[in-house]
Amino acid sequence: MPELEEFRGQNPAWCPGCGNLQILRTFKLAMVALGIEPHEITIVSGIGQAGKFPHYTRCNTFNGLHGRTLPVAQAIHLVNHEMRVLAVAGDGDCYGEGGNHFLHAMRRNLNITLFVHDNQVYGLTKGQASPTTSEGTVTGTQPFGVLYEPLNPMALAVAMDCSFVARGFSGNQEQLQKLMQAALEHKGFALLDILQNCPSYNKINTMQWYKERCYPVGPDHDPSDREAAFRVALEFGDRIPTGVIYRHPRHTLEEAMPEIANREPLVRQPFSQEDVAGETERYY
Amino acid sequence: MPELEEFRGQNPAWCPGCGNLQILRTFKLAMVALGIEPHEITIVSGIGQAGKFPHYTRCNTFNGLHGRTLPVAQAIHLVNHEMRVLAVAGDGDCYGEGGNHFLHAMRRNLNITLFVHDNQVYGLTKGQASPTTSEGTVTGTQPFGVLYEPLNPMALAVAMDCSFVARGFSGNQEQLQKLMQAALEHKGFALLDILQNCPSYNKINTMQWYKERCYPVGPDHDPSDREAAFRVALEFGDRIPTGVIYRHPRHTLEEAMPEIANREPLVRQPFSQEDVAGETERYY
Amino acid sequence: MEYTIRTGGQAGQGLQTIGSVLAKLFARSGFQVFTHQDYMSRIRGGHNYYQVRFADHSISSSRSLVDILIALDRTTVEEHRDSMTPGGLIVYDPATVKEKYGPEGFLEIPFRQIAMDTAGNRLMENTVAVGAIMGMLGMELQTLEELLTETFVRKGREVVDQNISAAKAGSDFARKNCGDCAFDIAVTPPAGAENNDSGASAKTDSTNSAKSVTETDSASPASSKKMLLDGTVAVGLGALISGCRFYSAYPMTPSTGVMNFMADQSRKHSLVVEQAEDEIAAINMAIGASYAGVRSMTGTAGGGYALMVEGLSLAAMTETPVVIFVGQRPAPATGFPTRTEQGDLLNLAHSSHGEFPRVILAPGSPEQAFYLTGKAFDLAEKYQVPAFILSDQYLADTEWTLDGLDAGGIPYHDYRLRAGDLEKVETYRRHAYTESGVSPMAEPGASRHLVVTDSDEHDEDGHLVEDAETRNRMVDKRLLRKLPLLRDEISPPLLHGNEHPETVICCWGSNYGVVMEAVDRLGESENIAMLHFSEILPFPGTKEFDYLHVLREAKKTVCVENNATSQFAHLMRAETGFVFGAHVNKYDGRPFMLDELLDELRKVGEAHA
Amino acid sequence: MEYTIRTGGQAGQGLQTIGSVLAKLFARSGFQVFTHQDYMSRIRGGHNYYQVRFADHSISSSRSLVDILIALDRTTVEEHRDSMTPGGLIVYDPATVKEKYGPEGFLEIPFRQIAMDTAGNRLMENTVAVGAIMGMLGMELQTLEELLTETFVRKGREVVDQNISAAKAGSDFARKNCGDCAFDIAVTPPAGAENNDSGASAKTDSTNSAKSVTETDSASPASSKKMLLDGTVAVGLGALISGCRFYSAYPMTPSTGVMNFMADQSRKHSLVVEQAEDEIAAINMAIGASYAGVRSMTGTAGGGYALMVEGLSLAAMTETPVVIFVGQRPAPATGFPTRTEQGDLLNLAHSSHGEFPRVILAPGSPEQAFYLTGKAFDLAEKYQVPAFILSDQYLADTEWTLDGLDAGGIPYHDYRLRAGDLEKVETYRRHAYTESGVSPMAEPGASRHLVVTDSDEHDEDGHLVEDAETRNRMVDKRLLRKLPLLRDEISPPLLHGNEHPETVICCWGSNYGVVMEAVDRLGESENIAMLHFSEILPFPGTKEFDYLHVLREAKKTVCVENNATSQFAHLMRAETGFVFGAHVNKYDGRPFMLDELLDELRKVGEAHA
Ligand SMILES: Cc1ncc(C[n+]2csc(CCOP(=O)(O)OP(=O)(O)O)c2C)c(N)n1
Ligand SMILES: Cc1ncc(C[n+]2csc(CCOP(=O)(O)OP(=O)(O)O)c2C)c(N)n1
Ligand code: SF4
Ligand code: SF4
Ligand SMILES: [Mg+2]
Ligand SMILES: [Mg+2]
Repeated sequence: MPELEEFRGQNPAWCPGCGNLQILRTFKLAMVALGIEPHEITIVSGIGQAGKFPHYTRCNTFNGLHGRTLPVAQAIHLVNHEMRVLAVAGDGDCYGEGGNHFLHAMRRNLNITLFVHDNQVYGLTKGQASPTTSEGTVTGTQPFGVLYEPLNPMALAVAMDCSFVARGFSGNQEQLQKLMQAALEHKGFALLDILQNCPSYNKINTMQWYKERCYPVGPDHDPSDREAAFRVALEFGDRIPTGVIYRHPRHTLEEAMPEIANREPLVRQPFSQEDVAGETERYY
Repeated sequence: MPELEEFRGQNPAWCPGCGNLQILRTFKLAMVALGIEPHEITIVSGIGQAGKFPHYTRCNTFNGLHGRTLPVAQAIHLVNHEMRVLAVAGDGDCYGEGGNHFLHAMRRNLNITLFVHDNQVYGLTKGQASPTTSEGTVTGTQPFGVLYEPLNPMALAVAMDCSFVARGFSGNQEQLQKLMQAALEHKGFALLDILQNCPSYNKINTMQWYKERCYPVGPDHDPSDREAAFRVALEFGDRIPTGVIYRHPRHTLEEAMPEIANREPLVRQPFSQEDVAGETERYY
Repeated sequence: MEYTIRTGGQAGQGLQTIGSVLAKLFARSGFQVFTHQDYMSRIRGGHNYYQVRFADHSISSSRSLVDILIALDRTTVEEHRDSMTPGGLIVYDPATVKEKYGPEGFLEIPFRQIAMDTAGNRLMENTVAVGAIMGMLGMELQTLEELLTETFVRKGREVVDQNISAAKAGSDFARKNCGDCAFDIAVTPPAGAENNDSGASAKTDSTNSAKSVTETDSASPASSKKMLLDGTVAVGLGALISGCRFYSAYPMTPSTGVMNFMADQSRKHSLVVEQAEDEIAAINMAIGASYAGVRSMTGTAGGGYALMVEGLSLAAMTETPVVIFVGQRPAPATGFPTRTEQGDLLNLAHSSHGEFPRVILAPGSPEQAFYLTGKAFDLAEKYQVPAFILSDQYLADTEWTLDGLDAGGIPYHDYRLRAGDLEKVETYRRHAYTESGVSPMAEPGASRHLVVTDSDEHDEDGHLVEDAETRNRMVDKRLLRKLPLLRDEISPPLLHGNEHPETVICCWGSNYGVVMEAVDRLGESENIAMLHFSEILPFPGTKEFDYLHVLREAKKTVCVENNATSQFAHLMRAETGFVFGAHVNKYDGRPFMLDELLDELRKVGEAHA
Repeated sequence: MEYTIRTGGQAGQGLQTIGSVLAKLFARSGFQVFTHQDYMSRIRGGHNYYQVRFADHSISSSRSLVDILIALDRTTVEEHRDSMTPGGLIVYDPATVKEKYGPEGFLEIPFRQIAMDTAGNRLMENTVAVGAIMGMLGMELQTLEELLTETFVRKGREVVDQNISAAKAGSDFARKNCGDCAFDIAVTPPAGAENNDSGASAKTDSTNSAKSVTETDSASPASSKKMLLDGTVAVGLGALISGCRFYSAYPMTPSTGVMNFMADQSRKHSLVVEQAEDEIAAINMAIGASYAGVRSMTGTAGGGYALMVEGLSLAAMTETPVVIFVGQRPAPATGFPTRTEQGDLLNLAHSSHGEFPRVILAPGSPEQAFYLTGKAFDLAEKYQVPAFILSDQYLADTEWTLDGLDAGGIPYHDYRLRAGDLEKVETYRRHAYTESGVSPMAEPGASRHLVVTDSDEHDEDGHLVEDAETRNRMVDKRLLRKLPLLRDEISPPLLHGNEHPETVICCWGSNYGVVMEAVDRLGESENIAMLHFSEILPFPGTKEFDYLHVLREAKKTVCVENNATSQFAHLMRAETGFVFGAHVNKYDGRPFMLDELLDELRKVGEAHA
């Protein structure tokens, strides 16, 4: 069993009071609780404050490009489906720059997990609006305020039939740890959108603001009911539902792909030139 | 009033029996019915069979890159909000290569129209799976068949609160013309996904296949009810609803943007260097 | 002896079937074959053609003139009737073409009627056409029968038999009605056809990088069954035999063929092929797969590559090997989707922000494509850099005959640290400084060692840093140390023809075949040689072969390129200072025909005389 | 007389406020000012600094040595204590730094305590610090008071007064406790500070492209209030005055400043600024806006530009004018997000598939940035080509003083056909063949004429075609005709220093200032000149000024670049054949300091002596 200490990485360069610090702490607890060793997981991250995440713990790490976490994460899992793969992205990363990959990763439904550190702002680049920034928010780049509706990741994920859709909040560590564990244990593509305060740039959706609004969906909510899930997903305002919003267990891509289904991971399947050399014969 | 003849363009290079031919014909009828002159509209298209569309009628035309219709279309409208702008894309174009623009165009809600010629296949590049190709479809690139769920553009658009969401079918010209007119007349971003047979490469979703399944949503469907719309949007199989699925009239971006709201189009607002030269003063 | 048969018609009429079956037939009969295709970006209609040239001697290009034109529609007759050789024949079915021509220069064959009569099936008309050509050439039908059997056996004996009778009927009809045909491959070559096997030019082909160019060395007529390969399949086979296990791409002409080849192979071999949602995903997936521990590849054309550029820099910064196949086509933007150009060389040489080593290999023939694909995989992995295979529509679609391919000629060494190797390692650092600049590359998850990498500047452990000293050391490691080692791996260009030439015709990539044949032709009367570059970056040094000396000694140097701005010449000057005396450029989307190039070279010669 | 004041501390401590207020104060007091910044990619913490150099003579670079260091934390003291000039002082507040140093070389000032005592507000500590510096330098507070009033007047009189008292208290404290300070700007320059206004070097600055370089010509101390401008605002002002009406971008350091500038201007002027979902959308929007009839622009850094490459080729093929601002930073991939490099030149020169003309302008100073932005807009629209403004983090963040900017120095001509012009036109063809290659560009919707364009190859009407002849004519029109005309618009490089130099130091873009100052310094004892390229593509010809002659006549030629592979030198060789004798490269993410460059140049000199 791994110890918490094994997950100590570099010193975080995040601002004091940043929700990322709580997410990091919770993640380490989840890893210990699940008994996952550092080398058994690969974290793929993008660029942004959230993108620095894997450096602050210990794990296999591919800290790639802004917006491009998911293609890398999916390929790693296709090549080694015994490797746990966690993609960590910011809201700009995942819903802005990387929006197209997000759509298609939900379709592919590989057994990987995605954490979106959703601070409703571009943190690293100093406070521009992100796709989840509330309408009306004024920034240096949006002098008249954001002039259109934010993207609702929960509704979008339900519409895309994402196989696990959940929302957490950095300020509710207990629930967040459970959600992280559920997402990591879910077989299929699991989205965990984590509301995260950014004291430096998001002066609207503060820790207090979230605290006042976030509530856990009750036991009466049936995450397997897609229409109900959509209804819950649409709620974002005075009250913000957290917890597992939608769950649709179904076959993963690695289970459907004959090259790897019920076989050793591709990376461990033997290769020899002789096995393939005969393919030239057809061309005589 | 324009005559049908005014919309005659180059000879189509589409295959005989291609649904695009019917879409083209219907479009011209819609233009005449709406009384729009060729120079009053700009069609922005991508690359693919659908992308050739504007060359086969007469209009201002920006036939851009594969997947990039919407950014160009939106900018044209921002610069000249009195210009009608129609974006024409293929299913690969819009939901594959251009997926991210699609998401964010729905958010921006400019007063433009989008036709997606949805033949559930990549036509121009000879039959690979598109994002809307049904699971299981075998192609030269998908030898084991498509291994995951297709993207449901209707559900996605409802989740994104797209202000007008409709589905048409190239084989139902009467309804299609009405939908085209409704989409073009709608104030806000209007998505019209047009199911279109591709006799050359889509041997599954044939004209006959669509004919057997497509049915118009009844008058009992209330397109302003988002949850009901979502329910209808999820239906795609033995029965395929067509018609207006969702409608959410709300302010458009051009109405919210002070530089152009209630003003002349940007392109006609006067510019003189003197008006701006004084901005250098601040730097003394 | 040599003939050119062009089959023209609309997309969807089956001209590709006719062309490819003919090509295969000639190759199996032991001839040298060279084919190329010309088609529009549409699925049905338009005007396309498929050209098959075959000979009993070395050929490596297409000619403008046609001996037999199979016209499937009127446009074909109109567009190509001026391209017939004296004595050439236009073969057509008036029922299809809906017009009557001739009789001089035309041979009417009722393909459709014969198909209906013999097989009761209109669809057999293409088989009738192929049979007819066999008849016109006086060729036996045995090889065709074998081929038809192979092709249709899955559809049942009946279909095979129908095809065979259709072919026979076509052949019989032709033999009967073409008594005066001048085509007879059993007899001596017809007037005007040249045999340059005895060409006096000394070849120094052994200096070539990619194996010796056997496809052009054998010239005994009808000697033995040959391999027939296009540039697409050659790259696919090369990748497969190099151990490529992951291919992700987004369809784009002229690269889709490689993806389809790999997809087909994935039905039999351990190989994952994934169609990505866009090219950005495609290259990022290929990089992810490589990080995870397998050889990976992506492929695209210029417009799709434009979207991969950021990924290229990611591969470079994370030192993740990746092989990128780029099929050039006329640009900018969408350009001519189904045509050819060499317009992306400088783009590939310099694309992406920042500085890092890269490999660009531009094969000139299917054979080179096979071996250079192998080299691309090897160098990418050995040096942990991105490696390009730079092709174009012309090379992708042209078929060449060759005696065979040697899988053993493709190096395969697994440079990664696997579970066993990692046991012995005490501390593992993904980006450790080393003498060569190449750091140990471990398979993540294969041991307790963590594999950490970052698109930001990083330290030896792969963690993000910002200090100047680490930056300097990393640039040193990643770029300055690797570069000279990599350059040493690059083979010099191939000098073909006279060893001390007065005239040097320089070319690169897919112009290899046509320039070689032109030089051989001119070599009969001139002191001339071809200098062909197939390994372009790092730019070849002169240690092994001082090609600059050859160029400087020559009286006349000409650079032949399928582009408007002489991109290779630009690179040559930047890298070596050498300036060519003259340029031949073509940028209309079509490849050089042999006679056309000869004309151009003569014009250049006169201008400089 | 000259001093360097460096303010160091953690992100979020307000060192940027201190630095920028000081810079503005000195500029308003009539000094020559040059500032630069060094910061990490993080929002709070880490180590950053802001350096202000000011003098009574021309300066255009930063030095390594510091006269006054304002240390806001311990790290600042540790990292910079070795960089102090003799007699220099480290000013700090032990309460903030949580450590006591000195007394030699240190001056303790309880910023926080003074702020609390005078204004009852901790937040005033930065104002105290600024006041203290004024006191140390023996400067009057009037200008500071004006500045504080301007800055805080919106927050009310009380805040203004609090700030003014805080500043006064800081100043008083410093005057009292720094009796032995050697800094006195009213008196003669301190030992070691040099005054090279009398530099013997003849300047041929008038050959410069972008207006004459007035910012370095005036050298009378404290003569008059000066303008203080960084490279970011300079580009923004240039774009605004060029008539840019549409700016779409995705945030990316170091280009975001231009977007924010434009966004701010959109509050007052007819200008739409839209944050795109990604860089692909950003450039496609800019192209769409331009097609629709207004001047448009996008901006990004290397990694974002990588995603714009396909859009570049779209602009080229559709002949849609677009201006692209690229701020370079160390790469590949994410690299060092907040640092500087000149690593993207060859990338920009050759990026994207296919062949087309492009303009690359690389300003060396804010003043050049202003005028060259104007030139970029003019050329883009006149020739319907993409034009780049190539900057970097260093230029974006450095402030220079200048006497003023002349809006009239930016050409403005509306090249588009508007409603009135179109009335007279009978048949309109968007891509009509013309002598110059430039076709008439109409505003869509302004008349009944249709404006049709296509990313595929097209005919004069803008419709998709596939024939070879049209292709040839379009390449001719789009590329071959425009290119020479465009080249004629390019100004030659600037020769600064001796007109017949024995040594030529060549540079491009943002190295202008530091190389100029180094050359001026060396010019006192050597026959030397700087050759600076700010207009790079099309590569300048030699008609107007035969710079190649100057280079060839020189005994020693050195190319100074902020990259590892000497990209400009590569381009120079490719374009002109000229090979530099030596190179000075720096690629650690930091700009050249004056003394560092002087050392490097001396080393190179000795190696070649
Ligand atoms: C291609 C590209 N475009 C832009 C950037 C600049 N950039 C870095 S992080 C970021 C956005 C950060 O926002 P988010 O993803 O929400 O992460 P956060 O910092 O808020 O955690 C941007 C725009 C980049 N690195 N690469
Ligand atoms: C960047 C880029 N990638 C790929 C292509 C090749 N391409 C052209 S059209 C097309 C897909 C066509 O499918 P769809 O959009 O559904 O249109 P259809 O032909 O079916 O109407 C592709 C992949 C391209 N032109 N540009
Ligand atoms: S800017 Fe915001 S998200 Fe980034 S580290 Fe600071 S508080 Fe956290
Ligand atoms: S390939 Fe399909 S979509 Fe394209 S023109 Fe032919 S039938 Fe229509
Ligand atoms: Mg964020
Ligand atoms: Mg389609």
